[in-house]
Amino acid sequence: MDALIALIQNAPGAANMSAQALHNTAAALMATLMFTVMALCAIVFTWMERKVAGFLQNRYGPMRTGRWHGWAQAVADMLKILGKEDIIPAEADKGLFVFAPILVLLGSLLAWAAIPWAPGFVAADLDLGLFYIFAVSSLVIIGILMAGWSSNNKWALYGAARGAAQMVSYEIPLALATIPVIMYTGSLNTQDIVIAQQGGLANWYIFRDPFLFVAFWMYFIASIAETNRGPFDMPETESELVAGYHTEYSGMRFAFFFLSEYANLFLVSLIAVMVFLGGWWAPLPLLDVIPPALTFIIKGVMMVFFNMWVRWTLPRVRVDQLMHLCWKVMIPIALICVLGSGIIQMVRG
Amino acid sequence: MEARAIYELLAEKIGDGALGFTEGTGDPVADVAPASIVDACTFLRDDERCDFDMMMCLSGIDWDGYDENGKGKSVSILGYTDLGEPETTERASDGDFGVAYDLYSHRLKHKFTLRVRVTREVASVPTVSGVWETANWHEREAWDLLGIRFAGHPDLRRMLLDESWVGHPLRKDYQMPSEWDAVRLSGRDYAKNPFPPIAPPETPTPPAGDKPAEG
Amino acid sequence: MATEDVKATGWADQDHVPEIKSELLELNMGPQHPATHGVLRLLLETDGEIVYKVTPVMGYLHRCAEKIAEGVNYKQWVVYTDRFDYLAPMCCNHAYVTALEKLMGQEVPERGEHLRVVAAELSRIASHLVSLATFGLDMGAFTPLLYMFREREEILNLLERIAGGRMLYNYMVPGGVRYDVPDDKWIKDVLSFVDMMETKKVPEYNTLLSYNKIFIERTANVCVISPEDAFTFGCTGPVLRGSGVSFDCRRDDPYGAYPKFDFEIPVGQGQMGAVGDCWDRYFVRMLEIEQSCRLIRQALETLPDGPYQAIELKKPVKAPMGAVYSRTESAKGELGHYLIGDGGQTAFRNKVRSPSFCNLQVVTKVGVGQMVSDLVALVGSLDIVLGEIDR
Amino acid sequence: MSYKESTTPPEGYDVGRENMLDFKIDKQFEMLEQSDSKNFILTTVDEVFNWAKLSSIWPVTFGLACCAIEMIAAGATRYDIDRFGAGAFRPTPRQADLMIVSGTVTGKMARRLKLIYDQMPEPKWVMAMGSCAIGGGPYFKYGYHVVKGVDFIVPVDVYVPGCPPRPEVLLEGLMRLQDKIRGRKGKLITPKWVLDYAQKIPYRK
Repeated sequence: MDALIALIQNAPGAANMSAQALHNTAAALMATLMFTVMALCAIVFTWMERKVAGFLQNRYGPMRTGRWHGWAQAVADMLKILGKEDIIPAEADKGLFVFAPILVLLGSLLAWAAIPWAPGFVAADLDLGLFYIFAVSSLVIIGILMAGWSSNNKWALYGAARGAAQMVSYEIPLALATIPVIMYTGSLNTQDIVIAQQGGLANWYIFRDPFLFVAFWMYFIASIAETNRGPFDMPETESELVAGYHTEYSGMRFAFFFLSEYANLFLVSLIAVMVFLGGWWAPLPLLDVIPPALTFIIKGVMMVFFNMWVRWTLPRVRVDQLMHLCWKVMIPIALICVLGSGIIQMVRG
Repeated sequence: MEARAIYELLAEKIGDGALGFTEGTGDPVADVAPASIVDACTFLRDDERCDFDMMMCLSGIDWDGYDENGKGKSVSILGYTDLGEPETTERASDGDFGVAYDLYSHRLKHKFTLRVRVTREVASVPTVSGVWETANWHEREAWDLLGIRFAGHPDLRRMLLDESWVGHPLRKDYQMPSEWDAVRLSGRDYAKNPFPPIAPPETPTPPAGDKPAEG
Repeated sequence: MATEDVKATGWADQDHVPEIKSELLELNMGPQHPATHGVLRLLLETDGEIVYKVTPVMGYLHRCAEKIAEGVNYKQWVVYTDRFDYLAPMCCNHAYVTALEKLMGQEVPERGEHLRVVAAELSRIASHLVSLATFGLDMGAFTPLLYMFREREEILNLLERIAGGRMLYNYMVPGGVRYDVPDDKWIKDVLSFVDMMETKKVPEYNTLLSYNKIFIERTANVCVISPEDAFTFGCTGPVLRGSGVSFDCRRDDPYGAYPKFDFEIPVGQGQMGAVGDCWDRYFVRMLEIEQSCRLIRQALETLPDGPYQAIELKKPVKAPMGAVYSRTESAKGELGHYLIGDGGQTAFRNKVRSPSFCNLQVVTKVGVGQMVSDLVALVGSLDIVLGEIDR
Repeated sequence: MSYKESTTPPEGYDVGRENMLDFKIDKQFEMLEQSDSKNFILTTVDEVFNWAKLSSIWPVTFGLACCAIEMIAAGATRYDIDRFGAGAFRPTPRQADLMIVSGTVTGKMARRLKLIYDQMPEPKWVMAMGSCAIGGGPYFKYGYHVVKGVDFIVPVDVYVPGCPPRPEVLLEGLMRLQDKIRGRKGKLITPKWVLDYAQKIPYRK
């Protein structure tokens, strides 16, 4: 934000703006930028998902749309969805039905504010940044529950109930896995967390101590469950619950769910990069020439690719096994990580 | 064990219920009275020497119009005409219904066939679904397609067709429906087709001896 | 949870448990549902994730094949047998012509029998591949589906070269097969395909799916079918063998050229859980692919010279008066035909005992008390084909 | 420019059997080209949206019979319908654009099929795949439970013949559907010899 304000100040004609006006302009710019990035990432990642799936499955994926390797496929998808008929089932709870996709989108959009893209380049430089991210991203759960309930469809209800149970549960290991990092940094500020990892690979939190290494994988597994993707795609389980909580959604409202899925995917990947994988710092001094924001995004995209790889390889777990995994395996391990990492920090002084 | 030996065991058990044993073309068949079919099946399943633990198949048969002389002159069934209209007939239907039970023993590896016959008016056979579970669905199918009732069946609903379907299609006198549940089942009416069919050129007569190609 | 259930937990204040009314949720699965393998409809009564009652409703693909059998002549009806089990059409052809030849008392030349075995076993591999693939899909693994369809395409290519059709063939005729082997290269190609299947592909599937930890968790100890249940419900094929019963029509009720060949009958061992669980049924199919490869190799290596048809193609076929029940081992299980002839060119009655029809009935017992996800696993592991159930 | 398809040809229009099938679209397109008051912006926007529609035709996961297997094969590795952007099979009709009626439609299924069609949001298309869906196929003569053509139940855009059609034919059908959405006659015109041959096929009375 500060960087942006400085940028606007230097722009011609902005010299005599008041501090408040400057701040407002910067905030509006930032919000627009965030939304654009989010929409863009959804478009890029739908295309990437189909290409990655094709690559893993011995086929090509989209090839025709836009001539070069179907690059415009996601654009066409989005445009087409814009033009589709918007159906609200007669028996649906109309208010909730309309509001649910907006809430889901809002949940993932708000969380983007605290992502540090580059030094000083963060929309909301909050002292409780990480806490804020986890707090607002739970809005998604309410949205999914609303969507499932209001659709008046049994499959949607099943999907929503499963989704709510899963996402509420997996928030715990997700947050617990980041606690050792917060203990190291001594701050919840997202910029502070990244700045503390300066100085090459060895200083990234994932390699600081063995417990943090385990915590990273805990975070990774929980984040897959948090974004409702395979092998934990309980809320939509194609082969069981038709399409889960968005069975009755069509047109633009479905696109909101679609958008938020990929926005969330990128979000959790970026958090992983930010918390464990050194944020915008390049792994080697040699690579410092790359702009920090680009480094950050490249790392995020690599995490997304890894996520897709997992999704297209593994079968799906059953809903009770999912809960078992969360409460009886991952939470204890995450707690041990907190304890072990704390002891190591004490010993190291 | 040979089929004849099994039949003798069976005849000993059910007495008058056993109506005869035929060997000839095809499988040897034991004819059983409908009233004693459940006894016969229970005996065949439980007896140590028979031990038929599996019913392979249960087939309902409509003997209406069967050519008993083996000349291939059985009555031909009704279908749709080439223009999609149902064919009709004036023929009165007669003839019995039959049910054939094909049994197998996994342990002793022998087979046996039972057959019952009921008149068209009665059309009811005691169920054997208490003996082998698999008979449940086979009997429902026979009821559905042939209209043979199975007395004592726990759940005698139609299997493949809808409950509101009229008639039993595998009967020899069944006339094809033109509509069911507001769904048109007769073929395309070319008179109403915007693309009229090309006038048929002179077709060469099909070679004698073989039936012409259908459909 | 009903009032009694709340009391039974012992947690609530026993005197003041409010009157709770609860009823089971009726869930309608299908006919358009991704996991019902076609147009099967399952009416479920569920309490949360637990299924209390399963009622299969079928007939959405009832194509009147048995009626048609009484209308068209014997040779024309081979076409319709293709469309029963459209995943293994050669096996269905084989079952029908075997029944017809049994009624006619017709002998088949050696070469014809061998070619039938090759075609039927290739078809069986293709069917098992689709079965394993869709089972994986039901479990949420999409990628193995495409890997297995890749090999299926190879089989379809091979069969197209010998039979002329890509998917449905009408290849077997009473008294033999329709076409001879196109050339020697075909035999070489089949053999090399079989080698590839055994040495490369089956291990690949095993790594990808069979021994995957999540897959085992999902399928082992799930929906166990005991041998007694299997017998009384008339289950056959991989479902019966998965329950640990060594029964196969190819060995126990031999037909065609099968008695000449040396092959094993894989049965469920309960490697990952109880005998007769979904994983066993799945893995039996995987092992059967290897046995089919053995059979194909033997049949081609000992392929005799001579005629491949006993009856001229254009000659009409007549069957004498009488009734037979003949059964063969299709990819799904015992495929039987109850055939009544009247001396003419058309069957008087042709009842088809289809394996999927009998195998599916076991759902009404085994599916009760399972979770919805497990029911999907059960239906997937039974490997049903609706064309065969509804006919 | 959206247009209403008329069912009868205009007066004096010479209807030969060859151009019968395509005359509607052709005529409309001709009129569009010739009109003086052509609105460039609207046309361009329309073209963009049409391009979007034809590039992302999502079929509903709806397999009926044998043809469904070929439909899966078309989506699988070798044929890969995803190359045309039509690989995203949606399990729920609410999110789909195309219904591929892949197989025999029976009397019992007809209602459900109509329901699924009604549940799909506009714009939607239907492809009749295989001879059963086109006109009853081999089940015409004795099929008491078979609907003789899915066009008795829902309007059909593209007919894909075959029993079952090969995946290549399904892809061809998809491309013809794309042509239809584009509002143009397809590049592939039925060759003269095919029509001549069709004339010679004896019509059984």
